[in-house]
Amino acid sequence: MRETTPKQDLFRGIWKENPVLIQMLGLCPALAVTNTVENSLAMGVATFFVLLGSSLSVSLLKKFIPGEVRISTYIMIIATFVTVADMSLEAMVPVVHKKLGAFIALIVVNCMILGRQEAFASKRPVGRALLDAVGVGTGFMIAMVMMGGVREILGMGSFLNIPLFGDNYEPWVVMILPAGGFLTLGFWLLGLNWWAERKKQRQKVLAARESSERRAA
Amino acid sequence: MSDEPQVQEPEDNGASSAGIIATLAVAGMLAGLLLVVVYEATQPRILAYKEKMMKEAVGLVLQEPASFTTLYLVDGKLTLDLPEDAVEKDFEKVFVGYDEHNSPVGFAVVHNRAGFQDQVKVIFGYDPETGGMMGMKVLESKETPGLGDAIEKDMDFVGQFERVVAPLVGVKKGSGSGDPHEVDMITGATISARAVIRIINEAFERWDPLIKAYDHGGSKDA
Amino acid sequence: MSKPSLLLTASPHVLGPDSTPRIMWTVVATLIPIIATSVFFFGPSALLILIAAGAGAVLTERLIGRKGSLNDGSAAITGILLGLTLPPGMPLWMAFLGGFFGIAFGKLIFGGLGQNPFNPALLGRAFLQAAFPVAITTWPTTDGPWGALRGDNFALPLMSPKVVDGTTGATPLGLFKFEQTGTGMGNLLMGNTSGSVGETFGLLILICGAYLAWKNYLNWRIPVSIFATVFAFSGILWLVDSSAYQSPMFMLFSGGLMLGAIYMATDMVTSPTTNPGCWIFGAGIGFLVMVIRVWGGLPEGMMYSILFMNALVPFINRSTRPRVFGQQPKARAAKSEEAKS
Amino acid sequence: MGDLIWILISTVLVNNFTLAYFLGLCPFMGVSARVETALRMGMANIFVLTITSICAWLLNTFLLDHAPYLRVISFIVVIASLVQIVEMVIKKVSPALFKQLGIYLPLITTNCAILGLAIFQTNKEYDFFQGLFFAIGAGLGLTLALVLMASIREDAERAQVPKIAQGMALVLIIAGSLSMAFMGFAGLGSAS
Amino acid sequence: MFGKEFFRHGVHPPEAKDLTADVPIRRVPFPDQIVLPLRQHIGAPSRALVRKGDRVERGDKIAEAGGFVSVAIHASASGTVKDVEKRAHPDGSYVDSIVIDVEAHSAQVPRPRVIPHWEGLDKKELLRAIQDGGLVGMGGAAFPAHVKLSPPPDQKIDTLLLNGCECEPYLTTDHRTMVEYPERCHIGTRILMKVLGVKKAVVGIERNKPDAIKIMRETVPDDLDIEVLPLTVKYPQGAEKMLIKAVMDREVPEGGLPMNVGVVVMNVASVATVAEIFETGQPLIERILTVTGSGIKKPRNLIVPIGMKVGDVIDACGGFTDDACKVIMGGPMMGPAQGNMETPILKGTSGVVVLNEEEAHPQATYPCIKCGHCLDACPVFLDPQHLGSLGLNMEYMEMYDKNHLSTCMLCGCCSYVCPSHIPLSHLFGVAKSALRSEGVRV
Repeated sequence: MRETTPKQDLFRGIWKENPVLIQMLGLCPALAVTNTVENSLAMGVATFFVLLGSSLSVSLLKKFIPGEVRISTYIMIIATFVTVADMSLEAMVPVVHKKLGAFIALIVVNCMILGRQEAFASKRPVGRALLDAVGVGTGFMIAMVMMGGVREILGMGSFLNIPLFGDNYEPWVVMILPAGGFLTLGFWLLGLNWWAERKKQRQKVLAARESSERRAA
Repeated sequence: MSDEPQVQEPEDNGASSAGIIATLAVAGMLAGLLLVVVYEATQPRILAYKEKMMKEAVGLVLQEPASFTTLYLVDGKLTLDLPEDAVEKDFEKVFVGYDEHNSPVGFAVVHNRAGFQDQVKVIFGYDPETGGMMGMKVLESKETPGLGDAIEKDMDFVGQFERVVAPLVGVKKGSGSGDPHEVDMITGATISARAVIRIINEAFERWDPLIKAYDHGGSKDA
Repeated sequence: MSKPSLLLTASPHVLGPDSTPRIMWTVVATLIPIIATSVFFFGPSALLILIAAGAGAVLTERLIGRKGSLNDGSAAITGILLGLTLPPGMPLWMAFLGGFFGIAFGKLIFGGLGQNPFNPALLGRAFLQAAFPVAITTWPTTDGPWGALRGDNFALPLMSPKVVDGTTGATPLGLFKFEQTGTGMGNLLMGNTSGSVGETFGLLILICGAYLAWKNYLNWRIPVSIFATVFAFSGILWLVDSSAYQSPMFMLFSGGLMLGAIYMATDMVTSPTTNPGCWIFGAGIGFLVMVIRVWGGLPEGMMYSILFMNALVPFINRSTRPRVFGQQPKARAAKSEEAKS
Repeated sequence: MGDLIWILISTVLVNNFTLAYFLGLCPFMGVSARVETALRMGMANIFVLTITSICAWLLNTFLLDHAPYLRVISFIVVIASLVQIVEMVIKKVSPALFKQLGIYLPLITTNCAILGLAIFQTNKEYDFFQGLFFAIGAGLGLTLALVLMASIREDAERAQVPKIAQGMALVLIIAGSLSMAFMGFAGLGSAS
Repeated sequence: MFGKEFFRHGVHPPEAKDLTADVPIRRVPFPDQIVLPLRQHIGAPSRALVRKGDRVERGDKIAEAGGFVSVAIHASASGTVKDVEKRAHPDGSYVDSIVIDVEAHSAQVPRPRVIPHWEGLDKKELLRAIQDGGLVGMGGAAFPAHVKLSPPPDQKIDTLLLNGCECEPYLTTDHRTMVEYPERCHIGTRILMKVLGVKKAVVGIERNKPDAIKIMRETVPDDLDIEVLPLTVKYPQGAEKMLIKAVMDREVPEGGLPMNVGVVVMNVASVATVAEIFETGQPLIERILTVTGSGIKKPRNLIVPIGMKVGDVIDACGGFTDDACKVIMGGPMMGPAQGNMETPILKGTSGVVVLNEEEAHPQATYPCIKCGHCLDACPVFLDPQHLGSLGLNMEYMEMYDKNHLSTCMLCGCCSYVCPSHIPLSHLFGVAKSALRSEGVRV
């Protein structure tokens, strides 16, 4: 594994290796519960909590976890935190909990979390593991809000339940339906790819110009 | 795209089975402990919330009775008390509401069946003597937002269930003949609206004889 | 000997008379009478919808498609067909959006003409149906002054159309499904019913389809198998209980069945290439449309049936490739191997 | 019986696990490049989902009434280990079948469709047979979605897909289109 | 036992045969130079027996068979060997060829030879004579005739099938052969029936040649069981496998030969040449050739010496018209277009078609719209649409392994019907040659 600086650990997950938009991990919640910004945020927070908690535990306990059963142990740790998150949400914000439904429990099988434990937390000191978890968790949250934002704005004409277009707005119901989830992520990927492609083209043009100037000189 | 964690061969093969089991047991115990603590801490609030919601729903569909109680279906009969050692959730139940004088005002029934997308769960209250509906509330549905979910949000539709008489008949909006059994459908969401009516009719058909057979005398008044 | 400048191309050096643009533009030409009758029934609204949907499709193709790809006529077909499947009173911005979605995400994203798995016009419509379920099921009636608009065509972009009272009706299928009301066969055949811009005049669509089939611009097996399946399916139900189910003729001529069977299902790109595949494809559409109409939640299922079967087309093609000339059936080949040894 | 059939149809078409609930997305995206592998993946899924359903029913009936807070943990642990055991048994009993399904089984264990099935089944309070039909329906639905996706992708492989749409973006748009196409089945069984 | 007189699928291109259908066959004057490529047939190339400066007489053997699947080549005109060198071949490559400078003012009389009467020869001697006579299938494929005529002992042959279909548009070579030399055809048939030991022969002729059908029928010898069978006009009726299907309703197995179903197919021109070899002793040194098309001033049917350059042939027919644009060696469905007027007429060349600008105008191609017309046209039931998309992606092994590329005979039906004008059969040809260069037998 490449050696990384703490700063890289923190920021890498936020954008450059964004779990949803770049690595395509944790798609199930990113598509299922992002029909409003509120739900996306709640899901983001819950996932963040689970990620942080399990990264901390795994990093602390890494010496005691036998290699043969490490995956099962990670899953157990994650499942514990998920259950805690599930019950806490239900007790504190029952309305949101009802909307997220079974998808909170499904954080257990969010490959992103297990992936971080296996790839990072189990091999690094506690501080680094936490930084990484914060970075990835933030990245996940950003992606969730990007999804939720588009879907809520188009699908309901509002952002965080604040109407944007007045009363007469015709909502695009499809955006808050399952199909809208797929399409929105597709739109975002198209957009990001387009942006990356454009950047590449520009660099190419710049490089060409530079080299021609050098030749001219 | 590989979502699966890369399962590498474990590096330390030295760990003994006993060690593994011990570690797992300790971890499991710790996890269990944590869960029990959180469970104990949150459960009261969760149950309280659920009860509150149910109370509100029953209150709504029975037009705010002074009190209400739960009846259980035991051996084909409605009774107030459960047999000993029985678990509450194993029994079907209805709610009966009372006014200030402890005389029953109506029954509330929960029932569900398939709607447009998924199951629709409805609670409704009615007066068994006249068959007159007292109110209806959709407890759970995944009907299409902006269309089928009008069965929850369209107040014109929901409001009708305070006046109509079971069994219900759905008619196109504005084409009713004034019959008390008629319910105006929602334009564009006919299936969902029809599902609500069917739920109520089904539940009515099933529970009405049971409710009529229920003898109030031996319960609350006593 | 004087040697002219010679052309070197691969054999064969004689080519058949058909060409892709010719097929496409012929289809467009056969749509003209259908457009004309729809304007006759629904007035200027029908024309406006067609223009908006067509503009959405054509402009999108022009802006993000390959250079010159407008010439093959496929974008125009998509736009017109989409327009024909929309209710006349729909806001124009929605029709435009449907055209854009159908071309951009139904076609160009797969690489343009010939590469799309789903019929772009129907995908555009499916998007509109999912996005604006109320607006797309608000059907104006055919009566009323000819020149009047059939709804709030000019609603501002992103805004809801105003509901114009008393001018909306229900399609024959909707009437039957939700109100148990029949529709006269005469009106049904002549297209004098509520419905989408171009779906009502079944007889005319049938004639146009017959012409295209004669030109071999559509595979006749597809509509024939759709009709046969629907006829048989609804015929059986009707014989069992003629009060609860409609007659086969009603099922054939109501809703978008004719338009779908002739113009949508037969879209060459999204239908099977093999003839047995076409039979299966058509029968599948017929079966699904009846399932949705009879047991489903929607009064009409033509669009969804076709889209679903579109998704199956690669699979159908794969499994219905003909037995290659001289290829031994497996059992026989094994036997002859045995005989040899 | 009609109830069971409705559960089956509804799970396959109306509330398709992948296209409406976003469960089993990992194989849907990852193992859908070839029809043949997609089909096998689907078969393996049906198999594991059925086991899951039985497991979940047993756990719900005999254990979780007393300790609901152990639900998620016990589901995931028990199901994962059981699949592992079944995998070993298949390997012993029928190497041919193992060759067909084997490599997919461990992949499925951490698949959200499995846990999702157990949880949905619990939330819907299905009894044993309802759960079984639910599981089979979910598996069939997954298989259908997988095979459709795979056959479309196999064709798209040779299409001149624009550069920015290549890869997951295209897969997602196809999935969205499929999801819209499946919307036609909404209300199936509820109108009669 | 007999078929339905047609096969399934196929296409109906415009026949365009009336340009030369009634034009009698004429000889042409000898050209100045003759080019005889050593590879004129399928199989091993012949081995040259002459060297630069050698003098050859017309009919002399100048190259011997290079193996069993190979035949001899004879000088088609008297003269001096200019050289044995690489020369342009109609398929576009450059091939070792014997170039003969034709002796001016020569009488061009073949060297006198002793010809034993064929009835006295046994099967083996007959076959050797045929191989030595340089005979190959003259319908286009140029498969050495003696190979076809010597099936392995376990293959029972019951019928000799004479191919008089000439399904390629424009060409009237076989048509005129049957009309003008019916007896020769029947003598050849008699010899071949003896070689094969069969009692039955069928002549398949498309219905668009009623005069040929009539003459062939009238001239059938009384003692032979030869049936003249009119067939539906359809391209590619003249392809061996299609013809067997149409006439006998037997399907040659994939990768197999006609002999696997008990049939040997010979083109009528080849059969007439068999008669010539045994009657006159003259090997295959000249052939009948249709020179036609809208780009030719005087379309004609000619007897030309093998190895005559295409430019000389065109000059013999009055030359190009002003708008001539494309020269095709063979029929317009399968023949390659020529850019070099030096390429020679081969043993298997059945015609030269010159198209004018209007007919040869290249069509714009469009993306495949999956109309499926190519599947309806393919006479061997391939999926050209799928093969084509594989071909465009250069997935040649996939084409060969799973999609029966080797069954494709490049007849061009798919390209003909394709509304998007995708050069399908060209793609398949490219795939085949790419695979062959990797050593795959397709």
